[in-house]
Amino acid sequence: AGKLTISSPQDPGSWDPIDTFLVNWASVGTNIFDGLTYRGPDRKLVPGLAESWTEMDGGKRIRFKLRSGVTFHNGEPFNAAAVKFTFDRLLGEEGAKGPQRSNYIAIESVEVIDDTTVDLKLKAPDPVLLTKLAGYGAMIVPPKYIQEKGDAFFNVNPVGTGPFKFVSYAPKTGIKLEANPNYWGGAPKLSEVEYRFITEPATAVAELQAGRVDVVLPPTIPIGMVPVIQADPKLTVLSIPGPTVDALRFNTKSGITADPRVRKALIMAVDRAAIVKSILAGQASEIASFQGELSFGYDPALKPLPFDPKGAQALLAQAGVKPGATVQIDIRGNDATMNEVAQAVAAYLGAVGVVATIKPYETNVLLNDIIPQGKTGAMFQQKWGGWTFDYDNTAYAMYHSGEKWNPYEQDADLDKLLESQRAITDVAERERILKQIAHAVADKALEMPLYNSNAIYGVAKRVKNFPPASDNRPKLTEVTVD
Amino acid sequence: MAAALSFLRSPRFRNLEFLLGASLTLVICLAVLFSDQLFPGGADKMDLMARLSPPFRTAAHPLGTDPLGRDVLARVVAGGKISLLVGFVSVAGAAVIGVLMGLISGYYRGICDIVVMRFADVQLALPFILLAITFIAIVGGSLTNTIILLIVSQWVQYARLVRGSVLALREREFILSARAIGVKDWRIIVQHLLPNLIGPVIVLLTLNVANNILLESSLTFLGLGIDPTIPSWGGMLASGRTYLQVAWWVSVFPGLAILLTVLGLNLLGDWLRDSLDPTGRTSR
Amino acid sequence: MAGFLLKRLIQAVFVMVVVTLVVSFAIRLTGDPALMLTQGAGSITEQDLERIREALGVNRPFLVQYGGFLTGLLRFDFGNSFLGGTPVSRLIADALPATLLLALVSMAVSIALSIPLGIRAATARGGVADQAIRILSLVGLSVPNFWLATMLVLLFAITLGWLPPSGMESPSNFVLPAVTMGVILTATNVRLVRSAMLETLQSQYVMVARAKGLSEGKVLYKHALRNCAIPLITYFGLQFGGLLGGIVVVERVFNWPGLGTLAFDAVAARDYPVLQGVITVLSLLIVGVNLLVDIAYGLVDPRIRTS
Amino acid sequence: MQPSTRNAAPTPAPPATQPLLSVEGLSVEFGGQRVIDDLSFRVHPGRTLAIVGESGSGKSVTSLSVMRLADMAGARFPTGRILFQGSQGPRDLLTATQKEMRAIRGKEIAMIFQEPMTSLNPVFTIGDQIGETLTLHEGMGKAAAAEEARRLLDMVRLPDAAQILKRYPHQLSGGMRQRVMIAMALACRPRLLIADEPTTALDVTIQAQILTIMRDLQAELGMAMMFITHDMGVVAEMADDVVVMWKGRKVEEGRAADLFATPRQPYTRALLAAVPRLGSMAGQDHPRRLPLTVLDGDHVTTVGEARVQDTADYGAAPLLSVRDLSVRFKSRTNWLGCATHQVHAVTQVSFDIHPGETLALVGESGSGKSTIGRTIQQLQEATSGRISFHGRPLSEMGAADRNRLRRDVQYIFQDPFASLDPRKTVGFSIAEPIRTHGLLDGEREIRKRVDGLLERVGLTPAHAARYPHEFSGGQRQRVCIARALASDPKLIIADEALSALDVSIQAQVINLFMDLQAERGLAYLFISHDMAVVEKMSHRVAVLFLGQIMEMGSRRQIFESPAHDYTRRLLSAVPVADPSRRSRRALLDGEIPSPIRAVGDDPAVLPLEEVRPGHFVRRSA
Ligand SMILES: Nc1ncnc2c1ncn2[C@@H]1O[C@H](COP(=O)(O)OP(=O)(O)OP(=O)(O)O)[C@@H](O)[C@H]1O
Ligand SMILES: Nc1ncnc2c1ncn2[C@@H]1O[C@H](COP(=O)(O)OP(=O)(O)OP(=O)(O)O)[C@@H](O)[C@H]1O
Ligand SMILES: [Mg+2]
Ligand SMILES: [Mg+2]
Repeated sequence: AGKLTISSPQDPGSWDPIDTFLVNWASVGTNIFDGLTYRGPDRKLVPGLAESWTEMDGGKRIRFKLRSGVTFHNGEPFNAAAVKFTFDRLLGEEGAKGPQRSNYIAIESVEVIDDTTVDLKLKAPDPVLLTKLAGYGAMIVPPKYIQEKGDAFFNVNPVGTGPFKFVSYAPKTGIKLEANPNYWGGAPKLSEVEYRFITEPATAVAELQAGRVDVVLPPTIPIGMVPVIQADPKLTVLSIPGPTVDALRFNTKSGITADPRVRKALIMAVDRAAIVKSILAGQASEIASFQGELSFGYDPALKPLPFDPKGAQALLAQAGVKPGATVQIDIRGNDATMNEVAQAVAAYLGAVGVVATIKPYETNVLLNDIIPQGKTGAMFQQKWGGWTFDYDNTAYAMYHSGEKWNPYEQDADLDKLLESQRAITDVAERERILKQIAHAVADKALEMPLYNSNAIYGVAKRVKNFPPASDNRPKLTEVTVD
Repeated sequence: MAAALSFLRSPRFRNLEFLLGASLTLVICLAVLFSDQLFPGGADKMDLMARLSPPFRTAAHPLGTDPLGRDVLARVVAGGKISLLVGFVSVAGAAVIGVLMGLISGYYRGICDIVVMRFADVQLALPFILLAITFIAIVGGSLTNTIILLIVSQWVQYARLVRGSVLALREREFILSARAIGVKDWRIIVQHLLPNLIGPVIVLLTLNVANNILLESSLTFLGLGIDPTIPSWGGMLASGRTYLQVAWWVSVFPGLAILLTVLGLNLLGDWLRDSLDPTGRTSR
Repeated sequence: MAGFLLKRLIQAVFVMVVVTLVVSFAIRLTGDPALMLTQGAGSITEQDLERIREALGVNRPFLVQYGGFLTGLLRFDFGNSFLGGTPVSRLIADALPATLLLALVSMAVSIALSIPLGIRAATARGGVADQAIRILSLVGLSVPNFWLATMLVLLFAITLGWLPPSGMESPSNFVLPAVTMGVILTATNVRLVRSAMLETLQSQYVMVARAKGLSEGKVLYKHALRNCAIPLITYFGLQFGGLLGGIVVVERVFNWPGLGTLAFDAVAARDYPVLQGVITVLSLLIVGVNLLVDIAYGLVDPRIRTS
Repeated sequence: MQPSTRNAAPTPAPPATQPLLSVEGLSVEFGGQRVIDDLSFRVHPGRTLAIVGESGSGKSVTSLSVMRLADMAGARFPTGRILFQGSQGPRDLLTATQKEMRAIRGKEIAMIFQEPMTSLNPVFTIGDQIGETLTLHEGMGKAAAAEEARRLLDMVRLPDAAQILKRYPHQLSGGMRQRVMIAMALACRPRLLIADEPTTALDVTIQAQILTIMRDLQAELGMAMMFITHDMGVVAEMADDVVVMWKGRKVEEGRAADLFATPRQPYTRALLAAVPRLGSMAGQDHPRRLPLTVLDGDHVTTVGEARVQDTADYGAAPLLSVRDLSVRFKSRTNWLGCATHQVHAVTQVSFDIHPGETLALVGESGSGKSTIGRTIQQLQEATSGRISFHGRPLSEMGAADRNRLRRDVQYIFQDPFASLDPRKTVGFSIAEPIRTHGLLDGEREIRKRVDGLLERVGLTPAHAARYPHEFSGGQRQRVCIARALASDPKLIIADEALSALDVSIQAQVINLFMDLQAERGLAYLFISHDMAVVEKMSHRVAVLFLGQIMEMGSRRQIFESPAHDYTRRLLSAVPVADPSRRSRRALLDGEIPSPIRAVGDDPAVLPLEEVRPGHFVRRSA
């Protein structure tokens, strides 16, 4: 029993799983909906609405045995038809209007074998598909309800099979849920959950301090406020490595950074360990490739370039870069942490004679215009965090020629590597190739890897058993409050 | 205490006002102008090991350090450059355009008036912040763009103020008598209208300098600011906000700097308005 | 009267059309909502994007889209949010009262503060009270609103625990945002009241009122104040209009689900319909406030009413 | 119409009763500057004390000090007592607190101010404002107060009092407002009424009404009155006793009749000598320049010569001729912006002005005098009619010629303060016409010319660097005249150019005008409502009423044999500066009719008849 209040930074606007990509949808959605599979805080893939599954046809068909006796919150039974409806919808007309569809295009069709058995027929094997089924667009939705009430109604009155039932939603303010006593995984211990949308980090922390919010979800809490929460006897900080990585990528096409020696020099000029230690207050870990240690494809053997200003200067001299050369660092204007990090980077670069200026952009302009159009400065911030924790998701988008996020680099070898691992279902072989990619990228110094930041949860001590999920999707079934 | 109070009451306070305003403004301007000499390389010198050290402890960092271990005092002094630049240039630009528009629309009435006033209506219906995000999103955040934005969004204030004064003045007998003599319109505008309506404009000017320094900080607060390596009061204030509970000095000192500047400028502005008026009758 | 209203109506339509035209056009320069929606998706093809654009209706020529918006307006239909498809009218219906209330309460606080202070300063012109009030108002002018807001939250919500730091569930939620806005507005308003009052206090009828033997309170608050009303109402009206769209920052700090936040988020998300809707409503409101100001002129000043 | 003399006997001697108000040794200071010094006088019940003196002599400060309202303006009272016999017994008002004073103000001592247009609060109804005093001091309820207010309005002879109670000040004319003020002041039947220049801002006819009402009410209520004015004519009409003030001091006091008959102090004599008296020019064809009586130390001497001003050159072609001039203003508009009502400010006015001639335009406020002047000066478009200079119609002139006219015709406004740019030195203002028309090259030349002009109008070259506010009213008007002379004009339009000046200054400026006319053959269009001044100055006179000329003729014809009723009424309303000739006039009730008419409803224009050569009279309907 009891009520938990959670602060979430953004209102996704719609609770329909296929409408959005926002992680803040998932924080809530994971408690309303279930996927066929489930991935808990330990990132192990376990059965969800499917009790088991088998791969067939060399990975081109997956057969799911569904859990029986499960009903949606509105009483509608969960069965194979619901699964088919869900994916038909996702891949059909309705899904075409939204962004989720692209993640699941590997699915060719869904075939109902019997009421509790369903086959996903794939166009090609997709090694990450089972993970993707654990969240977002693959959440199973009630067919009758949607057909009867219509899509617009479903958007703001979601019904799923999850541990909590939807109660009410006030746009821009919050959403309220109540316990689903009939949950197939056992009734949740809480009776009510309220999510409040609080954009402003300081405000969320103030609410936490004032005791009006029990949990502040990442990525809200600014590093600077972590000590404030730690100092509060009623509060605690739960911090675990998350999927988010930050790097300053280089313009490898023009300017001084077209020269790999210069790129290496710039990386060596910056004491990333010191930045992680001081500005990020240890709430992050240094990275050598553009992925965190939880990522599939992470190679602990790959070490970051050492901090070596002397060496950097030597390299710069070798490359013919005169002191006073300038670089521009493009960052997201509203990213307070990166704001400081970039200033620190600029200061370090200044120490080796490279003058750095920082240009803050409105986030969406940077992401949708400046980077894709290749209009960045010599360096630009890239923040990335795939909830699937698979390096492929990052690497392909970052390094494959012609990808939106890769405006500069064209490397046939790298392209081949990236493509090759996609078709492989052999886990070990895939991992080997992914590591190879990471090494190749590090060799070419395509980016200055910075850090893998932690997911920081601010939690009131009255909350017990809170699972700080690294993917920001804590399932609240076991949580209790005093 | 009583003596001090009676001194405040005396008419000499007006001179005190000037002294105070002028010396404050002068000190601030000089400090800001010579910040490079005062703190050679100081504003940017980073020391991550000494981050967030509190004020009044060491001579090296009398006002403490910021999250990157930079000297707050040096940054406050250097930060004045951008803040004052933004404040003054934007205000000057807006005032020049606005006064001109106001004069034309108020004096000639007719179609000029209609056009300018409808512009003003539209401008007033466009909330500043929305204008700001859209504008910055399109053209990007930079010093020049911030200034242009402020000018675009503020000239209307001056235009309205001036137009109102012109409408009142143009029926006054000394304007009529200039017209009766056959003085050309532009001379009437420049020699008679302008000097007589400049008082309130100066007051608005000095108030807006403060306002614009603050707006710059609001823009930074909303993530629409300029290069954060260039220190500015507004930027420091906005970025120091998350540290209020652990390191108040990061945002309090730039705030104080703004306060002193605003005080100095307004005292000076009020005095200037009064001294520009030979009759000495304007209400203070 | 009919002529006056007609003129106002034409003016309102003009302002609304120009403002929405400018905003709709400008927002489309800032980026593609399809890109926004698919941010974070692994690999998105141009086809995917085109499908989404098609669904959102943003692949048509600008003027066609704008025309659609205008025809929708005639049916009081602002379209649906790109983010989740909620009808814009519903979003506005939720946010508008929040903003209106906050703006009204803030204005009320500011008026309640600035009128007595301004009058005090004017009557004590040049004296200690006057100087103190003037300096205080300058202090108020140099404090950024978000900073003041944060300080107030720290003091009253966290340290003292008297008031909620954010949200809008109960009347107590109004206190901090209204005081923040009120104080900031008061800084300017006090000066305004003071100078309007100084002018009025010179008038002969104030002397006459005193000569009747009326108390100072009656002289100032009944006879003088009412006569300052015109410039004050004009200014307060303008200020109110500015407030409606301008309290984004305060709304953000206090997590106030108002129009400012709605518009701000809409720009950030390139949610064209929401932004267009908000701007339309805002411009109508501002024109409406101006109209109210004109009507108020007549109420306070019979010279305008009867001519 | 023969003025009937009221009890021509001298005013009764002051009764042996106790004075109601006795001011003893009063001094008033503003920020260390003494503006009233050792002033003493008494006001007896039932009698009227007039305080006269030039502008700035401290009359208003005295009255405000009695009310203790001067405190609010920052006055301090270093010495003196103000003893008042109130209903609670005698007391020294200077020692009373403001709270105590509030019980006296409006109740026992009431005050009427100079400006009827600004004395009433524009946002409250007349009823509210009168009722306020009654509820405050008499504790009346709303209804009772309204009823009493209605009675008070009847008392000041305002017709349709019940209606007026519901009106707002701007809906009343100046005369009506001043009557409302009187009603308000008398609401609680005060023992003492202080009237600070209550009629200065009003037309003569309205002034006559107000003065009569005040005099009658004083007799009716038996109250004492302190009447402040600078107009000796009004003093003669109203006062039993007189105090003459000069620079904050009392110069002379005495009974009105005695003072006028045998002024003892030189200052008083100089003052009286400067007062223009209507009828003083009877029997003369031309205006006369008279010597000035001035105070020279302790003596009065006369300076300047007397000269007949026969400068008008009727032989020459008219300098200016105006034919059938009409000017209308939009007054009310319908929703399309088309006029539905018009102000018929000027209707079919025709006259000529010859070189060296002074044509006076007289008439009450709103009769269209200024509009005619402004139209001639091209500050205003004529609706119809023709204005020609030297026989050339304005409408046929090009821009350059029209601009040249702005050199030949100069305008002097009523308020010398308002017509000088407060932010420019007077040197700049005087040089402005020279620069504008490029009359001289070189700063030195201009400078010399400005100096010469300043000297010509009786100022010194050093004055050129000063700002308008650093001059007295008379000096400022001289500056305006210097400015008008700067471009060597042929015609000067003087719009109430003397109205704002004290009589002594007025006399000097009149002489200046006449001297300039004699020197340069200047023609004047002299706009004024002051009949006595007009009589002194002008060759010919045109009487204007509601935008039409009622009567026009030579000065002598108009003043000695007025043929139109309206002219006669105007003349009889002028107060005569002689207590022995107090007139009991037929009270002119009613207001000046409004010049606003619906579009299409044009006023009837009856023909002018020439009753004698050069004497035209509008036929009455
Ligand atoms: N509030 C004030 N502060 C300073 N000086 C004042 C103030 N009021 C009046 N004075 C000065 O006191 C003197 C007398 O002024 P007062 O108004 O009594 O003159 P007055 O005789 O009424 O003149 P007028 O005929 O123009 O009304 C003037 O020199 C004036 O400048
Ligand atoms: N610009 C204007 N618009 C509308 N009406 C006007 C305008 N100027 C003057 N009038 C009206 O025209 C009439 C004549 O005004 P004018 O100023 O000529 O009178 P006047 O005889 O000079 O009066 P006063 O002695 O008060 O100066 C008045 O009823 C006035 O209200
Ligand atoms: Mg006076
Ligand atoms: Mg006039």
